[in-house]
Formats: sequence, structure tokens, C-alpha cells
Amino acid sequence: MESILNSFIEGLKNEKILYNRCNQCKKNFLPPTYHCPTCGNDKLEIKEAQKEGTIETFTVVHVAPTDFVKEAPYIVGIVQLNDDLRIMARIKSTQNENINVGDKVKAAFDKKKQDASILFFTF
Amino acid sequence: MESILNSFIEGLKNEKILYNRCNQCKKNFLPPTYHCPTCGNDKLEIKEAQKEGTIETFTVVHVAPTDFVKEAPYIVGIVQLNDDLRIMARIKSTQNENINVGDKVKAAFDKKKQDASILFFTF
Amino acid sequence: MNRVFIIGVGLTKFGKHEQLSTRDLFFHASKKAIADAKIDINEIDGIYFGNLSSDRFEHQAHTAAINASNISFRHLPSTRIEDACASGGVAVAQAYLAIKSGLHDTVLVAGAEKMTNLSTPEVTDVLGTCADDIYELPHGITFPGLYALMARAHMHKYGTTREQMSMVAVKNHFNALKNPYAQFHKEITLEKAMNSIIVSDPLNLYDCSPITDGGAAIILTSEEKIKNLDVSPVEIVGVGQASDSISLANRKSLTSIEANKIAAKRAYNMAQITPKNIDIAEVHDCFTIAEIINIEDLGFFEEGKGGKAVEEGTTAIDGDLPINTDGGLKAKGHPIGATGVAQIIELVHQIRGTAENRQLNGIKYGLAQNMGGSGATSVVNILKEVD
Amino acid sequence: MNRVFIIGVGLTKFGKHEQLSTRDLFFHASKKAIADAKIDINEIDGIYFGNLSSDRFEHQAHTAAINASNISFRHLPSTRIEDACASGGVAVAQAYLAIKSGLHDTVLVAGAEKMTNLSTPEVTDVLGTCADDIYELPHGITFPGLYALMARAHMHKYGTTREQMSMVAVKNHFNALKNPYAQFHKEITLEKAMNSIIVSDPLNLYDCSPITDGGAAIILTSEEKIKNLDVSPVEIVGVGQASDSISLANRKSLTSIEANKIAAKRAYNMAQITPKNIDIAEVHDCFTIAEIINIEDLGFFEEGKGGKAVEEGTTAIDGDLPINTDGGLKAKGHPIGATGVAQIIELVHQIRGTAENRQLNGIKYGLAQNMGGSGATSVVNILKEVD
Ligand SMILES: [Zn+2]
Ligand SMILES: [Zn+2]
Repeated sequence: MESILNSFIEGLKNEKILYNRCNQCKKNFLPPTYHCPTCGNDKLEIKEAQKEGTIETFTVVHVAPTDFVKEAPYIVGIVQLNDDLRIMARIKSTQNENINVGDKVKAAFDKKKQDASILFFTF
Repeated sequence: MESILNSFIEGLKNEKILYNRCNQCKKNFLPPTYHCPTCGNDKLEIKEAQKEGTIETFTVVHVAPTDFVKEAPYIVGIVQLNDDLRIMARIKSTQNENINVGDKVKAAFDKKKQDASILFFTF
Repeated sequence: MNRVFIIGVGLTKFGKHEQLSTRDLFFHASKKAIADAKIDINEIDGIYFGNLSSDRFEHQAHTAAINASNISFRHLPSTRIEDACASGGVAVAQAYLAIKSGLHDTVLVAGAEKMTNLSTPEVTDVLGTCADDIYELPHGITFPGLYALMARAHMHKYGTTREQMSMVAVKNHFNALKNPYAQFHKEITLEKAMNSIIVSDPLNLYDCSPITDGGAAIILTSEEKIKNLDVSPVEIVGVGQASDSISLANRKSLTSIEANKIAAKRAYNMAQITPKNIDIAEVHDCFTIAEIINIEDLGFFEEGKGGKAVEEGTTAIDGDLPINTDGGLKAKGHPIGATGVAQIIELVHQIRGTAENRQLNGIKYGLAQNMGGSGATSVVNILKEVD
Repeated sequence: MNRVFIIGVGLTKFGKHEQLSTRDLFFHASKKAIADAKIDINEIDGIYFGNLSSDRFEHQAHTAAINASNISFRHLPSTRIEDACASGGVAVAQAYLAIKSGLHDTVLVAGAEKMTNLSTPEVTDVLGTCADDIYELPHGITFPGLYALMARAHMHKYGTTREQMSMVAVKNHFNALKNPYAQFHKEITLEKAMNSIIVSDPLNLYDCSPITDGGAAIILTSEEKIKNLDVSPVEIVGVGQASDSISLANRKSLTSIEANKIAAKRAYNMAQITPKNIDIAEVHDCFTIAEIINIEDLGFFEEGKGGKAVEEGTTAIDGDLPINTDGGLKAKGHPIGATGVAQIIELVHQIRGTAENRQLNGIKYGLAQNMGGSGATSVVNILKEVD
């Protein structure tokens, strides 16, 4: 058996944001899952999301967890991609002060990382 | 509010094995507790157990937890004190091979420790 | 079917208890609840215990059994419930089912958490386990951060203001002044609440609930049993629980919490009432924006109007719908496993008339909403005065 | 009152699953159980999840909500149960109550644990949290150590032998040969079992259950619902749970487990049967001595005669009372949260006739006994063939 969780991370390593579409009820799932949680269908299409989106919300983290203290302050946002898919990731910008909800951003990939933080967004 | 747990450890620091006796239903509790779990009485007498007892069972720990690896193999036993009270503690002996259930042991106190391991038994 | 009643409540002081462990917090709260119910220890048939993580805070799992044997020698069935910060409210719901099913007559439900023995970064790490370790935590997000994401979305969509969020903090600190069990007894000004240090923009320190040690316990019993008792029972008439993706980005909305709406609907349906029937509510204000979102999700105010309701004083202790009269998580404190049980205790006091100098008049229905993580678990319990 | 039935079961292979997390293990087992029950995903009303410590093993709490949203978008109430190694069996008991109470019709109960990603000392530390952190762990005791203390006491009091303990291991390894889901498929000789390395004297490596990843799930439903289904249901007729001091030295006996006796009595009373009615049992053989003590505590054999019963073959798969026909924790594996659910699955297979090449004839009543720590929690579930 293989973990579906790994397929998402493997996708990021290949610079792809993978998601599923259920061909029965047409729902989209990001990250990919084993079966459609609406209808139970497990023949799900694996698709690749666009690498551009808009910032739906963001925060500037000042009080960071231990492992991230050196990076603070930093921005974490939720970005709306195509097909009504949303994803959380860092937003990296040299102009922290001028970010707004609705701004267009594009996906970038930090191949030195091994987890979901491979993905981040930039302007 | 003070923790009843601390009173037991404080007792060990003073070379005392403290327990409770319920003056309503005459039950004994070791370690001390806040109220009698049989009748709910919370006016419990604090008493001091004898410092001698007999080994009711013991084990020689060969595969030890990380923090205790350097001490292995070592003996942990359950000792029967007076008033039908039992207590777990290390049994320290130079002759590991010759320990038997029923052996008489006496309490000793390692003041360098800060937790229940202050107490151990020797021959 | 059996009806289920609350006949006793007990709380420890919330705050920092250097000397006390979870065992102590459980015991003190439970002993008080048993005394308040005027029952004998041997009348209890079972125990439910809400706790997030003694595992991490105190290197101790299997706490349900420890607590059971400390309170009684009768080998009571004892079960720990963990649904993140909703553990306490879910424990109440489980105890309700145990009585409803006919298995038990009288059940002790307690929640406790010992948190202040760890450093703030360590506590942040433990609480972080309630968010998604695969899809969220690698980005360096925190709980203030997750609620900040919701806050900004809410501000953007509805025009909710920074002032309105701070007004939640001011209100709850004010309410806590009259609650002797609250962690803080410190009135704060709007100016002070608005200008505290930023934790995760747009949330500042006064938007966040504190790190707290505390225990809370209640006694539930069946209809049959209350006949012989010398106490004022309060009935549990509605129980609703719901879940969602723990990953915020994967949820339907960023400005409301779907699990709240569904849990509330389930509870209202069981109680056969609507939000209009509720006279008082305890809601899960782990962050000020959470209180604003929750009072919308529960149907008290239209979506986007929660901030306005706070601003207009509707949710103040002397308003039309008093919210968090005990100070809420914000000012009473938030010992995770105890929180959902403590909410019920405030409702019991207000309904039966033992809320002392914060007592309100004419409280018939009270609602408690307790949620886990950024809203992936929500549990709503509705209490009613016994006619 | 409502009667409660098991209509579907699902297991993952037990063993080492490098690629899989608890989420995966939950999902695979649950999906199989749903398929086995031949129900639609949307017929499930609620979820109970038994898990000891994803908190420690995977830095993830709030797992009930994660699992619920992975299997269904219907915002199911989902509750994690933790009672140490009895978490799975207690989750089954809670689900039983949820249906019995009338709140739910159909409930998914799953247990899972992902353990092999940590090193053996780390796993030992996590499991250690099920013992008493204040009164036991400071002495350097371990779980093999706690059961070794019981083993020596049992040997001293009753003359139970080293051979008899090894015979439990030999029997359970033999049974596991016919269980495709078992971790080990390796017949062992008595000589090999007796001469493996000492872990905590008098227990050796073959007296101990292994570190395992695995998931198990079952579907429970009400009497009303089974009428329309195309499956062979098995009824849950007895549920009993009990607790005790988690500190071994503070318990009444070192040679029997009081919580077992009381949980069993409660379950037998509910089922209105005696131990003589039981045709097959799954008991919690985390260590070989535990199987010997458990079969005495459950009333199958007199105190002190458990070792003899094993020696005489009474508990072998072709004996009068087959114990752990699936290989038990010892050879099937012991993924903590899954264990209690997996025990139920073996009973369901044996009762409804789907145990394949280990199928026994004439099994009417099956009993599962699942315990936590060194016996501070015990839960007994009794299953019955539907006439
Ligand atoms: Zn679908
Ligand atoms: Zn007494």
C-alpha cells in the first residue's frame, strides 16, 4: 500500500500541485485523497492545478513556533487556485507591508525542503 | 492548593514513607490521597510506614528505557510493608543472582534524587 | 427515552498552579461537583474525562484510569475523550449518551489540563498538534496565525473591524471581574486591547486566550434519580457534534465554521428550539475573532454582523444576549480539556440561580459551543431550566 | 431498548508500513469495513476512533476529525477515545452506547496506530506513559518489567512455569500462520521461545508482543437498520468496562487483574451468560503471562490454572476453548489503538463463518478482552451469533 499523502508531496517535488476530481459527482479535492468523501467513488482523476492564484487571506506571523523563530516575521497565506481549490503556503515578498487580499501570486518550489513547505508563492 | 503528590515525595526527602489511614473505614492508602476512595472521607490520618519489608516480586530489567540504559541490568521490585501496604522501588544488591521472593529488605534513601526514586531497598 | 440532568458542578481556580498536576485538578473539581450534587461517592457509575494532552504536558497517558482510582475504589469505567480543544464538550456529550442508553444512572464528567509547566514555545508546539501536521504546520503557522487568517478574511468580506475584535476582549475581561475562578481580574480599556503587541497580524496579544491550568467537573444523572435528590437540576435538552477538515484551506468557508453550523443545527433540532430561544451562551473565544464568527454560526446574528453585535453591546452581560458571562476563554482562561466542561458550569449557575454577583434574571435556555483546532470539531450542548 | 449489531469488518495488514500514516491506516481499514457491510458511505452517522498516541508517534492530535473528513464530507461527529492499550475496545463500547441511546443508527468504529517510525527506545518511552509517571517510571520500570513482576508473582504463588509462558507464544505464532493479516508468519519451537534473549527477567523476547503499524474498523448498526441489509450480522450482547490504579503495587493482587474480573462480570451480566457459554475468546496477550492471567480472570479457568490450561492444549485452536485464533497480540501484532477493534473482527469472522482456513465450527458466543497498561483499564465485549 502507498500513502496518498506522499503523492501530494511527490507532486510538489516535481513542481506540480496535484488534486483529484471525482468523475461521478464532479467534486475537486486538494490534497488528493483515496476516495470521494461525498460518493465513495475511488476511481479519482489526478489533475494538476494552475500555478497562479489570488491571495484570499494572509497573516504575518510575529510569534513563531520554536523551529521557525529565526524566520519571523513571515507571511502565511491561503491562495485560491483554479477550480475553486485553495491551498496554504508561505508568501514570500520583499515588500511585506504592501500585500493585499486579492493580489495575484504565482507558485514557486523550494527543492531543498522535504515537506509541504516545498511550495510557496511569490509575486 | 497543594498537591498531595508532593507530600509523598517530600516525605521521602525526609526519609519517611507516608501513607493514609481512613478513620471511618480503616482502609490504608499508599501513596497518600485526598480523600478515601471508598467512603469519601477527607479527614485522613497521615502515617509513616515501617522501613522494613519483604520482597513480594521483582524483575531484572535488561532492556531499559533510554534514560536508564547505563544502569541496566537493574532490579525493580514490589515490597510488602506493614499494614498490607505495597510499594515499588529499586532493589540494590551486590548479589543480583541470589535474590528471592520473601527476602527481607530495608528502605534506603538517595537524597540526590528528586522523585520517587529517592527510595530504594537494600539487604 | 431517559432524560438527562446536571445536578452538580465544581471548578478549580483557573490560572497557574505550580504545585498541582492534572490528577490534582481533576480531583479538586470532581470532589466539589460531588459535594454540590449532594450525592455519595458510591452513586457514581462511570467517568468521562476530557483532556488534550497530558501525554505531552506531563508524560502521562491513561489518565482516565488514574483519575477514576483517585476518586473511587469501585473500579468505575473511565474513558478519556480527545477532540482537541473540544475534548471537554465532547466528554459531556458522551456522558449524556451513556445515561440516555440506560447503561449508567449517574456519571462524573471532568476536564482538566495542566499547561503552565511547559515554556510558551513548548505549549505552542503541543497546541500545534491540533492543526494539520502535514499540510499546515510545515509552513510555520500557529493557532493565532490560523485565526488571524480567518480574521483578515472576515474583515475583508464583511468590514469587521480591529476595534470590534478588541471589544470582545474588553467585554470578556469585564465579565471575568465578577468570576472568582477566572485567571484574570483586570479590567482593560479598548485602547490597551488595541495597542498590545502583534502576535500574528491582525491579531494581537489581547486577542488571544492565555495558557492556563485548571479543572472542571459536573455530575449528570437520569430522570429516575433526580426524584430523590435535594438539588436544583438543569436538563440537557440538545447535543450536537460535527467535524470538518482540520486543514483550514480545505474548508468550505474562511469566514464561518461549517462544523459550528451543523453541530448547532443538530442540537437545536434535538432540543426542538431555534436560536431565538437561547437566553445566554458560552462560546469558544479562544481568539476574539472566534467569538464573532461563532455567534454568527450559531444563528444569533447574521453572517458578517457579529462584530456589530459586540460593538452595540448586544452580547454584553446587560445586553439582549449575554455571551461569556464568566469571562470566556479569553479572561477566565483556557485549560484545554476543562474548557468545554467549564462552559456548562456557567450555564448551570445562570439557569439555577447560583451565579452570585453576575446572576442574570429569567434564564431558561443556555447554549455552550466548544470547538477544536481552527474549527474541525464543534460540539454544542443546550441546557434548559426544569419547569 | 435498541439491539446493536456488527455488519462489517475491515483490517489492514499488521506489520511495518513505512509509507503509511495513521490517516492511511484508518482509511484503508474503514473503507474495507464499509464495503464488507455493503452500505453506502452516507449511511454512517458517527465515528469513534481508538488511538493511543498519534500525538507522540506522529505529532498529530485531533485525529478523529482528520479521519472523519477523509472518509466523508458529511461532517460526522467523530470522537477519539484513549484508554491506553484498551482504546480500541473502549471505542467499540462507546459506539455501542451511541446506537443504544438512539442518537445514531450506524456507526464506524476504527482503531489505528502508526508505531514503527520511531526507534524502539522512543516507542518504549511512549508506551511508558501508560504506566504511572510519578510512582513507577522513576524506578526505570518498563512494560515488559511490569508484566515480569506479575509473572514472577504468579510463578511463585501457583507454580506457573517458564515453559507454560513460552507455550502461549508457540500457540499464538502457530495460529498466526493461517491469518494473512498477521505480522508474523513464522512457526516457533518451544525451545526457541524458551531460549530467546531476556528482556526483563523472567520474560524474554518471545514473551513480548511486537511494535506494529495497523488499522482495524467495524460497522455497527441498530436492529431497525439490519432488516434491509444483505449481510450476516453479529450481535453485541455484553459490554463491560472497569478501571483500577495504574500503579501495579497499589492494586489488590499481583497475580490477577481486578479490572478484568469486574469488566467481565459486567459484560456477562448484561449478556445474561456465564463463562461456560463462551466458545472462543480473544484476550489481550501483550505478554504471554497476560494471556495466562486473563483466561483465569475471565472465569475460564481457576486462578493459578491458566498455565496448565495452555500446557494441556485446552486453549489451542483445536482445544475446548480456543484463545486468540488470529495469533493474538503476540503474533498478529499490537498496533495499540487497533488491537481492541481487531479482536472483535476475529470474533465476527468466527461467528459468521468467514474465518477461512482457521474457521471453527459451532461458535455461538465470542468474548474479547482488551486492557490498558498493566491492567488499570479492562474492557470486555461479548458477541453472539444471530439465531
Ligand atoms: Zn464523488
Ligand atoms: Zn474511608
